[in-house]
Amino acid sequence: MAVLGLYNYFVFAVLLMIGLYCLLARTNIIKSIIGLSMFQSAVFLLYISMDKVDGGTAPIIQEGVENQIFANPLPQVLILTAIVVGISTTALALAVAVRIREAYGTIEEDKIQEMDRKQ
Amino acid sequence: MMTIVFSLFLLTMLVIVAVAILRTENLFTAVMLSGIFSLIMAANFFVLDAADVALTEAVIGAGISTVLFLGALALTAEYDRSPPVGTWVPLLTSSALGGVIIFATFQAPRLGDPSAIVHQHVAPWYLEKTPELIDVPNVVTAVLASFRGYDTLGEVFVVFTACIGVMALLGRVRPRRDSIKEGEFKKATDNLRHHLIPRVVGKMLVPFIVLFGLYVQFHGDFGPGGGFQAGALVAAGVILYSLVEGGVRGRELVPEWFSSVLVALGAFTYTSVGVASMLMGGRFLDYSVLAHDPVHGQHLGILVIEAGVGMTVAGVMITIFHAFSRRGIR
Amino acid sequence: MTLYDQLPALVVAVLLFTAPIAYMLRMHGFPWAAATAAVVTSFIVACSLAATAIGGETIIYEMGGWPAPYGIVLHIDALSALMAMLITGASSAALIFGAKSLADEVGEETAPAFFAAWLLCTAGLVGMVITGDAFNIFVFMEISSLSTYVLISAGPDRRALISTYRYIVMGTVGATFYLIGVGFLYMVTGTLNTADLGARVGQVEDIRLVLVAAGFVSVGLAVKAAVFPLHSWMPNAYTFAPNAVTVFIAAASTKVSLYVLIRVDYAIFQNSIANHEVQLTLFLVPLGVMALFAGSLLAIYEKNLKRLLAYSSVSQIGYIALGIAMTSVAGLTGAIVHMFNHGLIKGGMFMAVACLALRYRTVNVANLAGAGKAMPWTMAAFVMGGLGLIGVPLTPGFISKWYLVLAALEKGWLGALLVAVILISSLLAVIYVWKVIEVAYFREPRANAVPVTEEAPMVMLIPTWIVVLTGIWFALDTSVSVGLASIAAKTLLGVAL
Amino acid sequence: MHLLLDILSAMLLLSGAFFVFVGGFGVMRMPEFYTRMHAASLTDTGGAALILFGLMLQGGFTLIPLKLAAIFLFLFLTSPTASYALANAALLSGVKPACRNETGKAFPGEQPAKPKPKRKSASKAVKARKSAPVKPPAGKPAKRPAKKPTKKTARKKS
Amino acid sequence: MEWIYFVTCIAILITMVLAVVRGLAGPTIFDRVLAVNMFGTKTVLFIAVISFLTGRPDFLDLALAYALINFIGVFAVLLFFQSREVRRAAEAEREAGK
Repeated sequence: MAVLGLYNYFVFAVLLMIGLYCLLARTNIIKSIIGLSMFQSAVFLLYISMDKVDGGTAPIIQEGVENQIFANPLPQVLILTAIVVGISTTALALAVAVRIREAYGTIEEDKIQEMDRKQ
Repeated sequence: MMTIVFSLFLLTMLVIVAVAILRTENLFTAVMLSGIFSLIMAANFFVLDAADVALTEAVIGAGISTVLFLGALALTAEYDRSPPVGTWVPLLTSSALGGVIIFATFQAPRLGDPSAIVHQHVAPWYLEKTPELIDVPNVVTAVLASFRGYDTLGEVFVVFTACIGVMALLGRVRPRRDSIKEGEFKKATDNLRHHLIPRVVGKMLVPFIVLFGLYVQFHGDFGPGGGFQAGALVAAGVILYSLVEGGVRGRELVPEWFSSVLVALGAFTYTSVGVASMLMGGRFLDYSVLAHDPVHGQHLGILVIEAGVGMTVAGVMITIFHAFSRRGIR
Repeated sequence: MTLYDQLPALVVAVLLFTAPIAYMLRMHGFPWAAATAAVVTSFIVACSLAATAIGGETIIYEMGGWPAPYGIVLHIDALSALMAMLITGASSAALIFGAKSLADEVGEETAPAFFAAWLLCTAGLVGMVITGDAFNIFVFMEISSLSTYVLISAGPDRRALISTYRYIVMGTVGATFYLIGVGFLYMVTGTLNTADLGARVGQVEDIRLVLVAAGFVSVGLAVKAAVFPLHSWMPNAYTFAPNAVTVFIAAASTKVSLYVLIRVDYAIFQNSIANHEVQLTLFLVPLGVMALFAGSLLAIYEKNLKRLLAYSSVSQIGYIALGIAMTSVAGLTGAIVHMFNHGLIKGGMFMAVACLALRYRTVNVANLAGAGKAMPWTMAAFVMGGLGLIGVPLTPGFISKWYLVLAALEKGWLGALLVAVILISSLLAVIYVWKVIEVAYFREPRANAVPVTEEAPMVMLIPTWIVVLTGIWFALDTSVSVGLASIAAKTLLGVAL
Repeated sequence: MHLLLDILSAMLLLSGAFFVFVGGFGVMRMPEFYTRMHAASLTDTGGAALILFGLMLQGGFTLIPLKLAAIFLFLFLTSPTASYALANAALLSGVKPACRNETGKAFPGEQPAKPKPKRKSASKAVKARKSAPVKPPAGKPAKRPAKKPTKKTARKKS
Repeated sequence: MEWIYFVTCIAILITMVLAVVRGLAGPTIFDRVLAVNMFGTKTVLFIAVISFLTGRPDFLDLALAYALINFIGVFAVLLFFQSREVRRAAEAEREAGK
């Protein structure tokens, strides 16, 4: 039963592995950007699985729920920031990918390397 | 017990979808599956009592990023023709990374264990002091806007930089393309005008989506919501209109200069609130000096900066979408 | 709250305040003027902060009025003041110098976006340096890296795009590693304030998580700081970026990640993991030594002048890493002062290269033949910088190498080995500097090359020579740079001032 | 009164759950795209309606049933539109509704919906539409995809 | 009422799993789009029932946001297909023209 409590962290580790593998093994630029965004959203899972308290609810203190146990608000604030950082990096990377497609005509990194070497 | 059952279900699905994203050849399928990935992640956050984060992950992860990826795919290629690179090195490094983490997390506190240190030190102070100092029901918004307001200021400028970057990269297109003539408009195919039913339903729903976005913006203190989610929702409404009516009409609805002004104005508002609190004798971003009574000052401060964040995020998402959709295939 | 107490917040607030303004008002030349004004004001504020910090006093500024572990706190001591001065100084020098060379590389259309990104890059770097909150470092690290990607991708050559893409991938992986490290630290201590982390991490009983957190943070920052094996993004990024951008990021951006490594390692991990110094030395010394040799060797066989200087930066970062790894007052002082001095030297040399590129339209070493006669002032500045790299006395490089050697000698026979390594790599530096000098002064310009007659414009030469002369001034009067560095080293190691 | 509400909403919820499950099961078991689409879209709206009404009964007289009604209205509008638009897009890009009659053989002239021929048939469909690349020919009943061809043709044959 | 919500949640979760399986296995791309659309609607229902199960019914505006985002995703896919068809037609014309 104890290991079940750690299941979130194992999934976090597996998602990191998949994200990193996608980054290293695939040379297509768009596929690497998807891998990068998966790599980042794995970290969100690590932070949010820290904030859960048994029997707790979301930390919104309304009239009906004053004395309930509340989840920890701090990791949620950090992850709100990290999600927007993730989407900003993805948007910028996609813009660069579009410009690369126009400049090189392809989005496969190995073909681009050959073009650069010839130049 | 109940959360463990649900999160078990959802997390296994998450891993399966992640492996599927890795293996598919067709980029379009990968984008679709990453949409599912974000939805499962958001559902998981909801099960783990993080309502605000679930809303943000859904709106930004499943909504905006899928639209951006599709916009980029339309401009680049659709198949991942990467030759099979030697899989030993990446496999080794990633499994080493995974092994290190699994090795470390055996000593991590169990899921939901109330005696974990994380719930002992800083969190109880926030939960206790928010009703007293800031008197806002949603503690997450209070911490995001006031206790750690400097983080969110940095956050707004990260989004601002992304907008600047996309404008610098995909900036001005030759004006000839924009002044589209009626004949060419018929042929322009970046809209769904000839689909009658989607067009009517889509245009009918746009005002409700924008209204819902504003509701989330001003409801941010009382329920899950806030500047980021509201900005993304409003942008989603405008994007829906541009999808249905086509890029040209979309840019008439929200012209390009207007969304840039929105972006700059939002970031400027946030910083000027900080400078105003400095001028009024408090520290940078200290809202309690803004009004006669500290709690009112906090309410005023949080309201204004959430509006600033909402404006910036909405302006950024609209500008980025227009930058992608206006970029014809060269 | 007098203006004097508000200074710590002002140094970042001024930059963040002008960025949207520079982006919105698109009249001709306004974005550049707004950016320069903001960065120069921020430089003046940073100098006044350094003036207070030189007295050995640490300024704590609570953001938003909330007390330490609950709100975010700015923590400015000698080390942050020195780095803030370096960043804002390099940025203002590069901006004033780059007015002309940026005008022709960055079109009128993308100028507002470009200069707003420049302001945000400076704000991000300075924000990282003065904040006292671990997660806040990540947020400002993202601001500075995103805006650096924008600045680099503005380069005229199409290869700037592919190098920006590679930098994005490696930079984001590095930043995410840092985030994972902070996540584990938060899981074990429950707080994010660096000072509070340092205090609480000692009482943690299961140190496995803290070890892994230290590993992640160090590797993440090593990627961002382009320490040897993880540096592959840096040479292309420096080569294809616009010249003025290279001046700025070469002088400041990689050193900030090393600053964060010092801050996190010495303030948090030293007092929790028992023999962390040994782990730090085992991690950094081999990397530093490899960086020294590989950087210099790659620089010797490099044809492109900018990539040559980039490889020499890799080897100079190896010096800083060696200094950090020695965990002694002299070693840390040497590392910190070399961060400052190397910023000055590399800034000056890249400015000289930008002047050459403006006139010769190329940075290939081969066809810069005869530049010594055609552009005497620029080449003289380049030679002064080269001497600084080698560590000739009377140049800033000598000061830092002096302290590194002093620290190495304290370490007994292992130290002697390090001294030998430092001397050999200085010799290698002589080779690649001499290679450029030999081409510039002793080779006749090729017949078919376009004859370059006039010198670089005055508006570019003056800032170059200002930077070179400040370098020499800091070599002679080391009260400021070494003063701040030794105070910082003592406070970090807990030695009485 | 409260018990009655409970029983009613329990019934609604369970039938809604059953509908949703049947939808999922149908999507797995159906042989071909259009039949899957049929299974998914019907149960989407039906199952959602039942579950949301079941929850509304539980909400009492606060703001909650209003929110649930808003969700239901929204799903009621968008889900069929999305299914229609998807089927239309599939038909336009050449996915042929390939179904078997009782004898198990494919209809004459119908190819089974293998992805490979789709590309060829896609360009054929495109050439067929070349005259009006954007505006679908008014005459062709592109509006409703072929519904349940097996029963109709079987009756005509017998 | 507690276990009725629980049973409904399990049913929705199973349908989600089936939708994901169809999403992964689906031969044509449209099956995958269908799976995403179906998955989105199921998440809306899942959130609605879970908020009743945990006794915090005021989180329903999350469910509304999900439904809205799902709708926009399908439209983006539609537009992508259309531009793909036009691009194919343009390439076909260019080859025919050559």
